[in-house]
Amino acid sequence: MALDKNGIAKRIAAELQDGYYVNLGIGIPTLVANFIPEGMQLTLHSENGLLGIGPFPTQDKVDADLINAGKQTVTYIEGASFFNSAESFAMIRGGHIDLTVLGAFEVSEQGDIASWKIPGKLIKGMGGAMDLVAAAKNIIVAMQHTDRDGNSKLLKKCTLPLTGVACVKRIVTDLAFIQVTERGFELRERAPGVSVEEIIQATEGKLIIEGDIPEMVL
Amino acid sequence: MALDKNGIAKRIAAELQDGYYVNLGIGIPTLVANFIPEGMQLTLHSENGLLGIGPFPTQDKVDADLINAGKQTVTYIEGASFFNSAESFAMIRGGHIDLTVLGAFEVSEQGDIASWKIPGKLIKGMGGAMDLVAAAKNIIVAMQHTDRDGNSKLLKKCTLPLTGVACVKRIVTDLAFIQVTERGFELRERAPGVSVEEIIQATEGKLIIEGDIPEMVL
Amino acid sequence: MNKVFKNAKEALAGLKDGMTVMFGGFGLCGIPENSIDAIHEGGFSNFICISNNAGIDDFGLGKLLRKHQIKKMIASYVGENKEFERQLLSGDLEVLLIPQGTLAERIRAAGAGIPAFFVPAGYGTEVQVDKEVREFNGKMHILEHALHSDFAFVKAWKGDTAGNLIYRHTADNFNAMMATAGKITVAEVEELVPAGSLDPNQIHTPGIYVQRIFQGINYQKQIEFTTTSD
Amino acid sequence: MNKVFKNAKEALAGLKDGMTVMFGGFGLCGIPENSIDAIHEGGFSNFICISNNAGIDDFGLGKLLRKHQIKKMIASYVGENKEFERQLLSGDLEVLLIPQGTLAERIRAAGAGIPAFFVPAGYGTEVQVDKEVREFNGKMHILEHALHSDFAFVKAWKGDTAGNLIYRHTADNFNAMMATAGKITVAEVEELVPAGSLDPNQIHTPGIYVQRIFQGINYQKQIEFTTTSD
Repeated sequence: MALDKNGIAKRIAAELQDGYYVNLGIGIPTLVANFIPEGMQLTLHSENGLLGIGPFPTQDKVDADLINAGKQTVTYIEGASFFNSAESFAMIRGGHIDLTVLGAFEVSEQGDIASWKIPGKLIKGMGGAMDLVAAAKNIIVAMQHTDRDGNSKLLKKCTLPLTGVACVKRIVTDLAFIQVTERGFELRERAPGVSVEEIIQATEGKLIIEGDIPEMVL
Repeated sequence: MALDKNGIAKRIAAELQDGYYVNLGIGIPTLVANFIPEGMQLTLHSENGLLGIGPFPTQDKVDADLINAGKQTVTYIEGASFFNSAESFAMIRGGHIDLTVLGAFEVSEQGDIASWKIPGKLIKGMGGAMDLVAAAKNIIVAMQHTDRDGNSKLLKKCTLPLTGVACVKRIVTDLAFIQVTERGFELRERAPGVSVEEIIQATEGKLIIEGDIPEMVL
Repeated sequence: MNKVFKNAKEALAGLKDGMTVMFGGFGLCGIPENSIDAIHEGGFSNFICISNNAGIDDFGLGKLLRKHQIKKMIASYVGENKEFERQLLSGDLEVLLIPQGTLAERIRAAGAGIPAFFVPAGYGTEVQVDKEVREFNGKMHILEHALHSDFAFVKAWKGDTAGNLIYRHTADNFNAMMATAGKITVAEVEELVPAGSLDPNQIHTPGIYVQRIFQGINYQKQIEFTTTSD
Repeated sequence: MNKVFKNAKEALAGLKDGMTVMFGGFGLCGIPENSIDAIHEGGFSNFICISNNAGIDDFGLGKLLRKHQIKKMIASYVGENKEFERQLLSGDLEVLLIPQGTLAERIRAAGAGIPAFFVPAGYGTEVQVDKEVREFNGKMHILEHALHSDFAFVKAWKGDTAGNLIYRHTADNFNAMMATAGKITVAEVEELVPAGSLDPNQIHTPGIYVQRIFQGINYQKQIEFTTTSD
C-alpha cells in the first residue's frame, strides 16, 4: 500500500544521522521532525534566522518574534542561536547544512527539480528553495510519485520552470525510495505492499532496477 | 616655521565635522584625536573591530581584549560597538567611514599613495591601508613634506610600491595644506611663517598656486 | 549630531516618490510598522520596493500595495498576499523575484562595498537569464550585483541614541543587512535608550549604519500562522 | 554527537603536516593560545598558515615560526615579528600579503559559499597582479577568491557544548570569519558552559560552524603595547 505523508516522513527520518544540521521545507518535510529517532541529536535550521527550532509553543508561549520559514510560531531548543538572513544563507550556501528535505512538483532523471512556479497559475516566488538546492550537500525530495491526475512527477525532463539543476540526490515518494544517479532513477526500495511493476508504471523517467528491490523498513 | 606633528594634527582636526565617523592611522593621524573641537561628536573607528575608541586606559583598566589597530590598549566610549573584521571592513569598503587620515611615504600629483612597502627594506605588510584608501570617501594624508634627506614626498609619480591610486584628496604636511586636484597639487594654505617659495622648493610634483596663499589658522 | 527623530513621519524627511526603498522583516515578523504606516498616510507613490515578502492584504507592505504606492516589488516570496497577485496579473505591478539567499547577500554586498559576487543559486533556472556564468571548483555559479536603496526602513527591539540596534529572536532577518544598504537608514525600535545603555559586545547593527532612529509606538506584531502544541 | 574535547591536544586529531590552517586573532588579541601551544609541542610542519598577523618573536604564531613549522604565511601585517623578517629574507618562508579587509572578506566568502567577489582594494597596486579587473559604477575593482582551510583555530570568551561562541571586545576580529571557513573548526574558550546557558540572541558564532570545542587553560593574553593615560 502506498505510504501516506507520515510514512514518507518516517522513511526520510531513517536517513538522519546524529549531529546533523537539517533544513526541512514546508509540507511533508516538516513532518520529518516528528520521527527523529530517540536519542539522536539533530539541529533544525530555519532560513529566516534560527538554528535549533523547537516544537510549536503552548498557547501562552506564542511569540510574534519567533517564527519559522513557514511563518508559523515556533520555539527554540537549548543551544539555539538567532541570526540575520545573510548569515542564515551563508550557512546554506557554504555547505554547513548536512541535509535539506523539500517538496517538488517534478524531478528529472538528471536530478533537476521544479518546485516553485507554475506559469500562469502560481507566482509566489522561490523563497529560499533555489539557494537550498544549489548549495546543500545532500538533498532529499519528499513528494507524491504522481500528481492528482496520475501523471508521473519523476520525469525524463522537467516541464515546469526549474528550481535547480542536477542537485537532487534522493527521492522518497508514496511508492518508492529512489537514488538519483548519473544513469537515472535507481529504485532502491518499494513502499510496503507496492510492486515494482506499479513503480515502473508511475515513473516516466528512466528507472533502473537491479536485483531484488527490498521493501522499506519503517 | 614648519609645523611639528601636533601642528599637523591640529590642522587636520579643523577638517572634522560633527557626527563624522573617522579612521585615524598610526603615527601623526592618531594625534588628531587630541584636537577634536569642543562639543563636536565624533566616532573613531578601529579596523580591528571597534567603533567608538576612547582614551588610553588608566593602569587599572588595561584590558588585553581591548586594543586598537596599532595594538595599543584603549578604552571605549558610550555608544561604542564591537564587531568582527569582515564587518569592520564592510564599514570601510561600503563608504560608511566619513574620513580617513593616514600617513604616507609618497603621494603623487594624481593622488596615488605609497605607504606600505620599501622593497628590500620594509616588508611589514599593508594591513588595512589598501582597503582604507580604496574605499574611504575622504582621505587626508598626514606627513612630512620631505624625507630626512630633504627629498620631496609630493611627487610627479610615486617611486615606491603603491597603496592605492588616485585616492588622496588632501595632504597636510609640516609646510602646507594641499588639495589634490585633476590638475595637480593645489596649494591652499601655508604653515605659519612658511613661504610659498619654500613650499615650491620642497615639492617635486606639479604645484598649482593661484592667488594669495593664506597662512593656516591653527 | 542628533540621530533621534520624534516619530516615523519626521524620519521620512527627504523621501520622494519613485525612490528605491527597503523594508526589513520576514513575513510580518520584524517589519517597520510605524514607517510603513507613515508612508501609507504620506501618500507617496511609485516606489521600487525591496523586501523579502510583501505583507498580507491588510497589513505590512500590503497596505502600500492596496494604495498602489509600489510600482515594482523586488522580493523572494510574495505568496501570502492576494492583492499582490491581482496587481501583478493585471500588469499594475512589476515584480522581480530573487532567491532569498541571493537577495540577502546582494543587500549585504551593497552595504559592504562589494559590487558583485558569484553564487550557485539560480544556475540553470530563469534567475540565470542574462547573467554571467562561471565555473568554480567544478560547480557553476552566476554573477549577482549589489542592491542599494535610497531609504532603508528597519525595525529593532532595542536601540540607542547612537543608532546601535539589537534585534530579538527571528525578528532580525533582513533588517541587519538592509540597515547597511540605505543611503538613509531609518530605524524604529521598541525601546530607545541612551547611548551607553547597551552592551557594546551585543550590538547587531552598529550605529554607523543608522542615520535616523525613533521610538516606535503601538506595535501590532501580527502573526500569520499561529501554530501551537496544545 | 559530542563536540566537546578534553584539551587542545585531543582537538588536533587529524591535523597533518602541510595542511592549510587558520588562526584567529589580531596581533596577540584573541589568538587561540592553547591550540598554538599544542601545535608547537606536536611537532607539525610545513603549514600554509592564514592569520592576520604572525605573532611576536616568542609568543603566538612566532612560536611556530621559530620552530620552522610554517612553510607559507598568508597575512596582512607581519611587522611585529623579527624572526618572520629573518626567515623571509633568507628564503625559508614564503609569504603572501593581502589587504586586511580583503583577507577578512575572502575568509567570510569561503564560509558563505561565495567563490569570488569584486573589491576595490589593491587596484593599481601589486596586489592586482594577475587578477581580473572590472569597472563598476565608474570605479575599478579586482576579483578576489574565497580562502578555505583544513583546520581553523579560533578563540572565544564563552562557548557552549553546542559550539556556540561569544567573543569579548576586540578579541573577535578574525575569529568569527575563520570559524566559518575551516573544514574542521576548533574553538577554545575561556569559559565552556552547557548548551542553553547563553542567550541565543547574543551568539556571535552559531554552533553549526564549530566541530570541536574545549575549555582553554592558562591564558597569558600578552599585550603588545600597553598604553595608559596615567
